[in-house]
Amino acid sequence: MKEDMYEILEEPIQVEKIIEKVTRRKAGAITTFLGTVREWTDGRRTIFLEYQAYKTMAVKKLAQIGKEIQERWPDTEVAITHRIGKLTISEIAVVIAVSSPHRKAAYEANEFAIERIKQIVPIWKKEHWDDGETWIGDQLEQNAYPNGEPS
Amino acid sequence: MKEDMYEILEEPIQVEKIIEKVTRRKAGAITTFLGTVREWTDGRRTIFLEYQAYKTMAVKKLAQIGKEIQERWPDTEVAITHRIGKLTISEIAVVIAVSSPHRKAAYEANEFAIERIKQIVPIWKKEHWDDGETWIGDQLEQNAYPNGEPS
Amino acid sequence: MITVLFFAQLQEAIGKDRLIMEESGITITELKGKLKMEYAIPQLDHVMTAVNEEYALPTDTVSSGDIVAFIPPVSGG
Amino acid sequence: MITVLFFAQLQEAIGKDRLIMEESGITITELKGKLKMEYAIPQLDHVMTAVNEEYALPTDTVSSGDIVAFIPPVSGG
Repeated sequence: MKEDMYEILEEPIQVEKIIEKVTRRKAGAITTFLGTVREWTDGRRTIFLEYQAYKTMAVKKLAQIGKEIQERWPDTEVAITHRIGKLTISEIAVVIAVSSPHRKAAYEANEFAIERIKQIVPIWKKEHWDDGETWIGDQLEQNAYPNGEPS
Repeated sequence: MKEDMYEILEEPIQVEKIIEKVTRRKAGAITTFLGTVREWTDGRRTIFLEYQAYKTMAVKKLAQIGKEIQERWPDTEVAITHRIGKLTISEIAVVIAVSSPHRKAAYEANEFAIERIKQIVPIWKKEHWDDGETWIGDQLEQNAYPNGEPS
Repeated sequence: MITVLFFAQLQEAIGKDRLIMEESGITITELKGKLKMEYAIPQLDHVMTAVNEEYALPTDTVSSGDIVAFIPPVSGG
Repeated sequence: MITVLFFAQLQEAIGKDRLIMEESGITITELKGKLKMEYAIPQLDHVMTAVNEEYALPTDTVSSGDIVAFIPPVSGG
Protein backbone atom coordinates (compact mmCIF):
# COMPACT_ATOMS: atom_id res chain seq x y z
CA MET A 1 0.00 0.00 0.00
CA LYS A 2 1.66 3.14 -1.23
CA GLU A 3 1.22 6.14 1.05
CA ASP A 4 0.04 8.52 -1.63
CA MET A 5 -2.90 6.32 -2.57
CA TYR A 6 -4.77 8.26 0.15
CA GLU A 7 -4.79 12.03 0.07
CA ILE A 8 -6.48 15.11 1.43
CA LEU A 9 -6.12 17.96 -1.06
CA GLU A 10 -7.05 21.61 -1.09
CA GLU A 11 -7.02 21.89 -4.88
CA PRO A 12 -9.46 20.50 -7.46
CA ILE A 13 -9.12 16.73 -7.84
CA GLN A 14 -7.92 15.40 -11.18
CA VAL A 15 -9.85 12.22 -11.70
CA GLU A 16 -7.50 10.80 -14.34
CA LYS A 17 -4.63 10.88 -11.86
CA ILE A 18 -6.56 8.87 -9.29
CA ILE A 19 -7.51 6.34 -11.96
CA GLU A 20 -3.85 6.03 -12.99
CA LYS A 21 -2.91 5.12 -9.44
CA VAL A 22 -4.98 1.93 -9.54
CA THR A 23 -4.40 0.99 -13.19
CA ARG A 24 -2.41 -2.23 -13.54
CA ARG A 25 -1.99 -5.19 -15.86
CA LYS A 26 -3.99 -7.52 -13.63
CA ALA A 27 -7.04 -5.27 -13.64
CA GLY A 28 -9.96 -5.77 -15.98
CA ALA A 29 -12.26 -3.37 -14.14
CA ILE A 30 -11.85 0.02 -12.54
CA THR A 31 -14.75 1.69 -10.76
CA THR A 32 -14.73 5.27 -9.60
CA PHE A 33 -17.08 7.18 -7.36
CA LEU A 34 -17.16 10.96 -7.51
CA GLY A 35 -18.99 12.81 -4.79
CA THR A 36 -20.08 16.13 -6.28
CA VAL A 37 -21.67 19.20 -4.71
CA ARG A 38 -25.43 19.00 -5.31
CA GLU A 39 -27.43 22.20 -5.56
CA TRP A 40 -30.69 21.04 -3.98
CA THR A 41 -31.19 18.88 -0.88
CA ASP A 42 -34.71 18.30 0.43
CA GLY A 43 -35.92 21.54 -1.15
CA ARG A 44 -33.05 23.60 0.24
CA ARG A 45 -30.59 25.31 -2.04
CA THR A 46 -26.85 25.01 -1.47
CA ILE A 47 -24.68 27.94 -2.54
CA PHE A 48 -21.37 26.34 -1.62
CA LEU A 49 -19.84 23.82 0.76
CA GLU A 50 -16.90 24.03 3.07
CA TYR A 51 -15.01 20.90 4.04
CA GLN A 52 -12.65 20.67 6.98
CA ALA A 53 -10.48 17.68 7.90
CA TYR A 54 -8.24 16.45 10.64
CA LYS A 55 -5.80 15.86 7.84
CA THR A 56 -3.22 13.47 9.28
CA MET A 57 -5.84 11.27 10.91
CA ALA A 58 -8.08 11.41 7.84
CA VAL A 59 -5.29 10.05 5.64
CA LYS A 60 -4.71 7.25 8.15
CA LYS A 61 -8.39 6.37 8.20
CA LEU A 62 -8.58 6.37 4.40
CA ALA A 63 -5.63 3.98 4.37
CA GLN A 64 -7.42 1.83 6.95
CA ILE A 65 -10.44 1.62 4.64
CA GLY A 66 -8.15 0.55 1.82
CA LYS A 67 -6.74 -2.16 4.04
CA GLU A 68 -10.22 -3.33 5.05
CA ILE A 69 -11.11 -3.56 1.35
CA GLN A 70 -8.02 -5.56 0.47
CA GLU A 71 -8.77 -8.00 3.25
CA ARG A 72 -12.36 -8.44 2.12
CA TRP A 73 -11.78 -8.30 -1.66
CA PRO A 74 -8.29 -9.69 -2.31
CA ASP A 75 -6.46 -8.48 -5.37
CA THR A 76 -8.02 -5.02 -5.40
CA GLU A 77 -6.13 -1.75 -5.54
CA VAL A 78 -7.66 1.35 -3.93
CA ALA A 79 -7.00 5.08 -4.16
CA ILE A 80 -9.02 7.76 -2.41
CA THR A 81 -8.62 11.52 -2.55
CA HIS A 82 -10.83 13.91 -0.58
CA ARG A 83 -10.79 17.61 -1.20
CA ILE A 84 -11.27 20.18 1.56
CA GLY A 85 -11.90 23.92 1.58
CA LYS A 86 -14.62 25.76 -0.29
CA LEU A 87 -16.41 23.93 -3.09
CA THR A 88 -19.10 25.25 -5.40
CA ILE A 89 -21.90 23.38 -7.17
CA SER A 90 -20.80 20.36 -9.28
CA GLU A 91 -17.25 20.42 -7.94
CA ILE A 92 -15.80 17.09 -6.88
CA ALA A 93 -15.37 16.53 -3.13
CA VAL A 94 -14.15 12.96 -3.18
CA VAL A 95 -12.88 10.42 -5.70
CA ILE A 96 -12.66 6.71 -4.91
CA ALA A 97 -11.03 4.43 -7.47
CA VAL A 98 -10.89 0.65 -7.15
CA SER A 99 -9.33 -1.73 -9.63
CA SER A 100 -9.83 -5.47 -9.67
CA PRO A 101 -9.38 -8.38 -12.09
CA HIS A 102 -13.20 -8.70 -12.29
CA ARG A 103 -15.95 -6.13 -12.05
CA LYS A 104 -18.06 -7.42 -9.17
CA ALA A 105 -15.38 -6.74 -6.56
CA ALA A 106 -14.64 -3.32 -8.04
CA TYR A 107 -18.27 -2.23 -7.63
CA GLU A 108 -18.73 -3.73 -4.18
CA ALA A 109 -15.46 -2.45 -2.76
CA ASN A 110 -16.08 1.03 -4.11
CA GLU A 111 -19.49 1.28 -2.46
CA PHE A 112 -18.04 -0.09 0.76
CA ALA A 113 -15.41 2.67 0.67
CA ILE A 114 -17.89 5.54 0.49
CA GLU A 115 -19.98 4.06 3.31
CA ARG A 116 -16.90 3.74 5.50
CA ILE A 117 -15.74 7.26 4.69
CA LYS A 118 -19.06 8.52 5.99
CA GLN A 119 -18.55 6.53 9.18
CA ILE A 120 -14.95 6.89 10.29
CA VAL A 121 -12.98 9.54 8.40
CA PRO A 122 -12.61 12.83 10.30
CA ILE A 123 -13.88 15.19 7.64
CA TRP A 124 -16.71 17.66 8.15
CA LYS A 125 -18.97 19.45 5.73
CA LYS A 126 -20.56 22.82 6.31
CA GLU A 127 -23.51 23.58 4.09
CA HIS A 128 -23.90 27.19 3.10
CA TRP A 129 -27.56 27.40 2.12
CA ASP A 130 -29.16 30.43 0.56
CA ASP A 131 -30.77 31.04 3.99
CA GLY A 132 -28.10 30.05 6.50
CA GLU A 133 -25.31 27.64 7.25
CA THR A 134 -24.95 24.33 9.14
CA TRP A 135 -22.23 21.87 9.96
CA ILE A 136 -23.57 18.54 8.77
CA GLY A 137 -23.24 15.41 10.87
CA ASP A 138 -25.48 12.46 11.35
CA GLN A 139 -26.46 13.50 14.86
CA LEU A 140 -29.80 11.81 14.31
CA GLU A 141 -28.20 8.48 13.64
CA GLN A 142 -26.92 7.20 16.93
CA ASN A 143 -24.58 4.65 15.43
CA ALA A 144 -22.10 7.04 13.97
CA TYR A 145 -19.19 4.65 14.45
CA PRO A 146 -20.41 1.11 13.86
CA ASN A 147 -18.34 -1.95 13.09
CA GLY A 148 -16.10 -1.78 16.07
CA GLU A 149 -15.11 1.86 15.99
CA PRO A 150 -13.69 2.99 18.28
CA SER A 151 -11.72 -0.07 19.16
CA MET B 1 -31.27 12.02 -24.28
CA LYS B 2 -28.53 13.60 -26.33
CA GLU B 3 -27.24 11.46 -29.18
CA ASP B 4 -23.58 11.83 -28.32
CA MET B 5 -24.05 10.37 -24.86
CA TYR B 6 -23.48 7.01 -26.58
CA GLU B 7 -20.45 6.54 -28.78
CA ILE B 8 -18.29 3.95 -30.49
CA LEU B 9 -14.78 5.31 -30.91
CA GLU B 10 -11.62 4.10 -32.56
CA GLU B 11 -9.34 6.34 -30.52
CA PRO B 12 -8.36 6.13 -26.84
CA ILE B 13 -11.23 7.16 -24.55
CA GLN B 14 -10.78 10.27 -22.45
CA VAL B 15 -12.49 9.49 -19.18
CA GLU B 16 -12.82 13.13 -18.07
CA LYS B 17 -14.89 13.91 -21.14
CA ILE B 18 -17.36 11.14 -20.41
CA ILE B 19 -17.65 12.33 -16.82
CA GLU B 20 -18.32 15.88 -18.04
CA LYS B 21 -21.25 14.64 -20.10
CA VAL B 22 -23.14 13.49 -17.00
CA THR B 23 -22.05 16.25 -14.62
CA ARG B 24 -24.96 18.49 -13.58
CA ARG B 25 -26.15 20.61 -10.69
CA LYS B 26 -28.67 18.03 -9.51
CA ALA B 27 -26.06 15.31 -9.18
CA GLY B 28 -24.38 14.44 -5.89
CA ALA B 29 -22.86 11.21 -7.16
CA ILE B 30 -21.15 10.11 -10.35
CA THR B 31 -20.02 6.52 -10.80
CA THR B 32 -17.84 5.36 -13.62
CA PHE B 33 -16.91 1.91 -14.80
CA LEU B 34 -13.81 1.39 -16.92
CA GLY B 35 -13.33 -1.93 -18.60
CA THR B 36 -9.59 -2.37 -19.11
CA VAL B 37 -7.59 -4.98 -20.98
CA ARG B 38 -6.41 -7.58 -18.47
CA GLU B 39 -3.19 -9.46 -19.12
CA TRP B 40 -4.08 -12.82 -17.57
CA THR B 41 -7.36 -14.76 -17.83
CA ASP B 42 -7.56 -18.25 -16.34
CA GLY B 43 -3.82 -18.71 -16.67
CA ARG B 44 -3.72 -17.55 -20.28
CA ARG B 45 -1.79 -14.50 -21.33
CA THR B 46 -3.36 -11.83 -23.51
CA ILE B 47 -1.05 -9.89 -25.82
CA PHE B 48 -3.69 -7.58 -27.24
CA LEU B 49 -7.42 -7.44 -27.96
CA GLU B 50 -9.30 -6.52 -31.06
CA TYR B 51 -12.84 -5.16 -30.80
CA GLN B 52 -15.26 -5.01 -33.68
CA ALA B 53 -18.72 -3.43 -33.63
CA TYR B 54 -21.81 -3.13 -35.74
CA LYS B 55 -21.41 0.57 -35.08
CA THR B 56 -24.79 2.07 -35.92
CA MET B 57 -26.71 -0.65 -34.13
CA ALA B 58 -24.30 -0.61 -31.18
CA VAL B 59 -24.93 3.10 -30.61
CA LYS B 60 -28.69 2.45 -30.74
CA LYS B 61 -28.40 -0.37 -28.22
CA LEU B 62 -26.27 1.75 -25.88
CA ALA B 63 -28.96 4.42 -26.07
CA GLN B 64 -31.58 1.78 -25.32
CA ILE B 65 -29.66 0.80 -22.19
CA GLY B 66 -29.59 4.45 -21.15
CA LYS B 67 -33.36 4.62 -21.59
CA GLU B 68 -33.88 1.44 -19.60
CA ILE B 69 -31.79 2.95 -16.80
CA GLN B 70 -33.72 6.19 -16.78
CA GLU B 71 -36.99 4.28 -16.55
CA ARG B 72 -35.74 2.18 -13.67
CA TRP B 73 -33.73 4.86 -11.85
CA PRO B 74 -35.41 8.20 -12.54
CA ASP B 75 -33.27 11.31 -12.45
CA THR B 76 -30.10 9.60 -13.64
CA GLU B 77 -27.94 10.72 -16.55
CA VAL B 78 -25.95 8.13 -18.50
CA ALA B 79 -23.05 8.27 -20.95
CA ILE B 80 -21.32 5.26 -22.47
CA THR B 81 -18.38 5.12 -24.84
CA HIS B 82 -16.97 1.88 -26.21
CA ARG B 83 -13.72 1.76 -28.07
CA ILE B 84 -13.06 -0.63 -30.97
CA GLY B 85 -9.94 -1.67 -32.86
CA LYS B 86 -6.73 -2.95 -31.36
CA LEU B 87 -6.16 -2.44 -27.63
CA THR B 88 -3.12 -3.38 -25.59
CA ILE B 89 -2.88 -4.30 -21.90
CA SER B 90 -4.40 -1.75 -19.47
CA GLU B 91 -6.05 0.26 -22.23
CA ILE B 92 -9.66 1.25 -21.68
CA ALA B 93 -12.26 -0.58 -23.79
CA VAL B 94 -15.41 0.93 -22.30
CA VAL B 95 -16.38 3.78 -20.00
CA ILE B 96 -19.80 4.00 -18.37
CA ALA B 97 -20.66 7.14 -16.41
CA VAL B 98 -23.86 7.58 -14.42
CA SER B 99 -24.82 10.63 -12.41
CA SER B 100 -27.62 10.77 -9.88
CA PRO B 101 -28.72 12.97 -6.97
CA HIS B 102 -27.84 10.11 -4.58
CA ARG B 103 -25.19 7.44 -4.72
CA LYS B 104 -27.22 4.23 -4.50
CA ALA B 105 -28.84 4.72 -7.90
CA ALA B 106 -25.52 5.69 -9.47
CA TYR B 107 -23.90 2.43 -8.38
CA GLU B 108 -26.84 0.22 -9.28
CA ALA B 109 -27.50 1.79 -12.66
CA ASN B 110 -23.83 1.62 -13.59
CA GLU B 111 -23.60 -2.09 -12.84
CA PHE B 112 -26.84 -2.68 -14.73
CA ALA B 113 -25.32 -0.91 -17.75
CA ILE B 114 -22.28 -3.18 -18.00
CA GLU B 115 -24.43 -6.30 -17.61
CA ARG B 116 -26.72 -5.13 -20.41
CA ILE B 117 -23.80 -4.21 -22.67
CA LYS B 118 -22.60 -7.79 -22.35
CA GLN B 119 -26.07 -9.00 -23.34
CA ILE B 120 -27.36 -6.87 -26.17
CA VAL B 121 -24.76 -4.55 -27.70
CA PRO B 122 -23.30 -5.88 -30.99
CA ILE B 123 -19.62 -5.61 -30.13
CA TRP B 124 -17.19 -8.51 -30.35
CA LYS B 125 -13.83 -9.09 -28.75
CA LYS B 126 -11.05 -11.17 -30.24
CA GLU B 127 -8.43 -12.30 -27.76
CA HIS B 128 -4.92 -12.51 -29.13
CA TRP B 129 -3.23 -14.85 -26.67
CA ASP B 130 0.45 -15.60 -26.68
CA ASP B 131 -0.50 -19.01 -28.17
CA GLY B 132 -3.37 -18.25 -30.52
CA GLU B 133 -6.46 -16.16 -31.05
CA THR B 134 -10.20 -16.53 -30.38
CA TRP B 135 -13.34 -14.53 -30.90
CA ILE B 136 -14.96 -14.40 -27.47
CA GLY B 137 -18.67 -14.95 -27.02
CA ASP B 138 -20.69 -16.55 -24.29
CA GLN B 139 -21.51 -19.57 -26.41
CA LEU B 140 -21.64 -21.62 -23.22
CA GLU B 141 -24.36 -19.47 -21.73
CA GLN B 142 -27.51 -20.25 -23.59
CA ASN B 143 -29.37 -17.17 -22.48
CA ALA B 144 -27.39 -14.67 -24.47
CA TYR B 145 -30.34 -12.31 -24.91
CA PRO B 146 -32.47 -12.43 -21.80
CA ASN B 147 -35.05 -9.89 -20.67
CA GLY B 148 -37.16 -9.92 -23.75
CA GLU B 149 -34.48 -9.65 -26.41
CA PRO B 150 -35.21 -10.08 -29.19
CA SER B 151 -38.67 -8.59 -29.05
CA MET C 1 -32.22 -6.93 -52.85
CA ILE C 2 -31.13 -7.57 -49.28
CA THR C 3 -27.87 -6.50 -47.72
CA VAL C 4 -26.43 -9.10 -45.36
CA LEU C 5 -23.77 -8.13 -42.82
CA PHE C 6 -21.29 -10.46 -41.12
CA PHE C 7 -19.20 -9.80 -38.04
CA ALA C 8 -16.47 -11.42 -35.97
CA GLN C 9 -16.01 -15.17 -36.55
CA LEU C 10 -18.73 -15.18 -39.25
CA GLN C 11 -16.95 -12.48 -41.18
CA GLU C 12 -13.73 -14.48 -41.03
CA ALA C 13 -15.48 -17.74 -42.01
CA ILE C 14 -17.06 -16.15 -45.09
CA GLY C 15 -14.15 -13.88 -45.87
CA LYS C 16 -16.40 -10.86 -46.46
CA ASP C 17 -18.17 -8.33 -44.28
CA ARG C 18 -21.28 -8.18 -46.49
CA LEU C 19 -23.20 -9.83 -49.28
CA ILE C 20 -25.91 -8.50 -51.54
CA MET C 21 -28.64 -11.08 -52.13
CA GLU C 22 -31.36 -10.87 -54.75
CA GLU C 23 -34.10 -11.96 -52.40
CA SER C 24 -37.28 -10.53 -50.97
CA GLY C 25 -40.15 -11.75 -48.85
CA ILE C 26 -38.31 -14.65 -47.25
CA THR C 27 -38.01 -15.51 -43.58
CA ILE C 28 -34.76 -15.30 -41.70
CA THR C 29 -34.74 -19.07 -41.34
CA GLU C 30 -35.03 -19.39 -45.12
CA LEU C 31 -32.30 -16.82 -45.64
CA LYS C 32 -30.01 -18.72 -43.28
CA GLY C 33 -30.76 -21.91 -45.20
CA LYS C 34 -29.72 -20.35 -48.52
CA LEU C 35 -26.51 -19.04 -47.01
CA LYS C 36 -25.63 -22.40 -45.54
CA MET C 37 -25.97 -24.01 -48.97
CA GLU C 38 -23.45 -21.57 -50.41
CA TYR C 39 -21.03 -21.13 -47.52
CA ALA C 40 -19.57 -23.44 -44.92
CA ILE C 41 -20.85 -21.53 -41.91
CA PRO C 42 -22.36 -23.93 -39.40
CA GLN C 43 -22.15 -21.16 -36.77
CA LEU C 44 -25.13 -19.53 -38.47
CA ASP C 45 -27.44 -21.80 -36.50
CA HIS C 46 -26.31 -20.25 -33.26
CA VAL C 47 -26.43 -16.55 -33.99
CA MET C 48 -29.05 -13.89 -33.51
CA THR C 49 -30.27 -11.83 -36.39
CA ALA C 50 -30.94 -8.11 -36.62
CA VAL C 51 -33.08 -6.55 -39.32
CA ASN C 52 -32.52 -2.85 -39.82
CA GLU C 53 -30.61 -2.67 -36.54
CA GLU C 54 -33.24 -4.33 -34.35
CA TYR C 55 -33.16 -7.93 -33.14
CA ALA C 56 -35.56 -10.10 -35.14
CA LEU C 57 -37.17 -13.54 -34.84
CA PRO C 58 -36.35 -16.50 -37.12
CA THR C 59 -39.91 -16.31 -38.46
CA ASP C 60 -39.69 -12.63 -39.37
CA THR C 61 -39.77 -11.85 -43.07
CA VAL C 62 -37.21 -9.65 -44.79
CA SER C 63 -37.99 -7.51 -47.81
CA SER C 64 -36.04 -5.78 -50.51
CA GLY C 65 -34.04 -2.87 -49.07
CA ASP C 66 -33.67 -4.44 -45.64
CA ILE C 67 -30.31 -4.76 -43.96
CA VAL C 68 -29.89 -8.10 -42.24
CA ALA C 69 -27.05 -8.57 -39.79
CA PHE C 70 -25.99 -11.82 -38.18
CA ILE C 71 -24.98 -11.21 -34.60
CA PRO C 72 -22.70 -13.84 -33.01
CA PRO C 73 -22.77 -13.91 -29.21
CA VAL C 74 -21.63 -10.45 -28.21
CA SER C 75 -18.59 -9.84 -26.03
CA GLY C 76 -18.28 -6.12 -25.52
CA GLY C 77 -17.41 -4.48 -22.21
CA MET D 1 1.04 18.93 28.63
CA ILE D 2 -1.72 17.77 26.33
CA THR D 3 -2.65 19.27 22.97
CA VAL D 4 -6.40 19.37 22.38
CA LEU D 5 -7.75 19.84 18.85
CA PHE D 6 -11.20 21.10 17.88
CA PHE D 7 -12.96 20.82 14.55
CA ALA D 8 -16.13 21.98 12.81
CA GLN D 9 -18.89 23.20 15.14
CA LEU D 10 -16.67 22.67 18.22
CA GLN D 11 -13.96 24.85 16.75
CA GLU D 12 -16.51 27.59 16.10
CA ALA D 13 -18.05 27.26 19.58
CA ILE D 14 -14.68 27.62 21.30
CA GLY D 15 -13.24 30.06 18.81
CA LYS D 16 -9.93 28.19 18.57
CA ASP D 17 -8.65 25.15 16.76
CA ARG D 18 -6.47 24.00 19.64
CA LEU D 19 -5.70 24.38 23.34
CA ILE D 20 -2.66 23.38 25.32
CA MET D 21 -3.62 21.95 28.71
CA GLU D 22 -1.23 21.32 31.60
CA GLU D 23 -2.64 17.92 32.37
CA SER D 24 -1.43 14.36 32.42
CA GLY D 25 -2.78 11.00 33.50
CA ILE D 26 -6.45 11.90 33.32
CA THR D 27 -9.24 10.07 31.51
CA ILE D 28 -11.00 11.50 28.51
CA THR D 29 -14.17 11.83 30.55
CA GLU D 30 -12.25 13.91 33.13
CA LEU D 31 -10.70 16.01 30.38
CA LYS D 32 -14.13 16.68 28.88
CA GLY D 33 -15.36 17.69 32.36
CA LYS D 34 -12.61 20.25 32.78
CA LEU D 35 -13.27 21.71 29.34
CA LYS D 36 -16.99 22.01 30.01
CA MET D 37 -16.27 24.01 33.16
CA GLU D 38 -14.25 26.52 31.15
CA TYR D 39 -16.17 26.63 27.87
CA ALA D 40 -19.84 26.56 26.94
CA ILE D 41 -19.63 23.49 24.75
CA PRO D 42 -22.49 21.12 25.55
CA GLN D 43 -21.81 19.33 22.23
CA LEU D 44 -18.76 17.79 23.89
CA ASP D 45 -21.00 15.11 25.37
CA HIS D 46 -21.87 13.83 21.91
CA VAL D 47 -18.53 13.67 20.19
CA MET D 48 -15.98 10.95 19.75
CA THR D 49 -12.41 11.37 20.87
CA ALA D 50 -9.19 10.46 19.15
CA VAL D 51 -5.88 10.14 20.97
CA ASN D 52 -2.84 10.38 18.72
CA GLU D 53 -5.04 9.90 15.64
CA GLU D 54 -6.82 6.77 16.80
CA TYR D 55 -10.35 6.60 18.21
CA ALA D 56 -10.31 6.22 21.99
CA LEU D 57 -12.73 5.25 24.77
CA PRO D 58 -14.03 7.68 27.43
CA THR D 59 -12.17 5.65 30.05
CA ASP D 60 -8.82 5.84 28.24
CA THR D 61 -6.13 7.87 29.98
CA VAL D 62 -4.15 10.60 28.27
CA SER D 63 -0.60 11.47 29.17
CA SER D 64 1.72 14.38 28.63
CA GLY D 65 2.66 14.68 24.97
CA ASP D 66 -0.59 13.16 23.72
CA ILE D 67 -2.67 14.86 21.08
CA VAL D 68 -6.36 14.64 21.85
CA ALA D 69 -8.87 15.49 19.13
CA PHE D 70 -12.61 15.83 19.57
CA ILE D 71 -14.38 14.42 16.53
CA PRO D 72 -17.95 15.63 15.94
CA PRO D 73 -20.08 13.32 13.79
CA VAL D 74 -18.22 13.16 10.51
CA SER D 75 -19.76 14.18 7.19
CA GLY D 76 -17.19 13.60 4.49
CA GLY D 77 -17.92 12.10 1.11
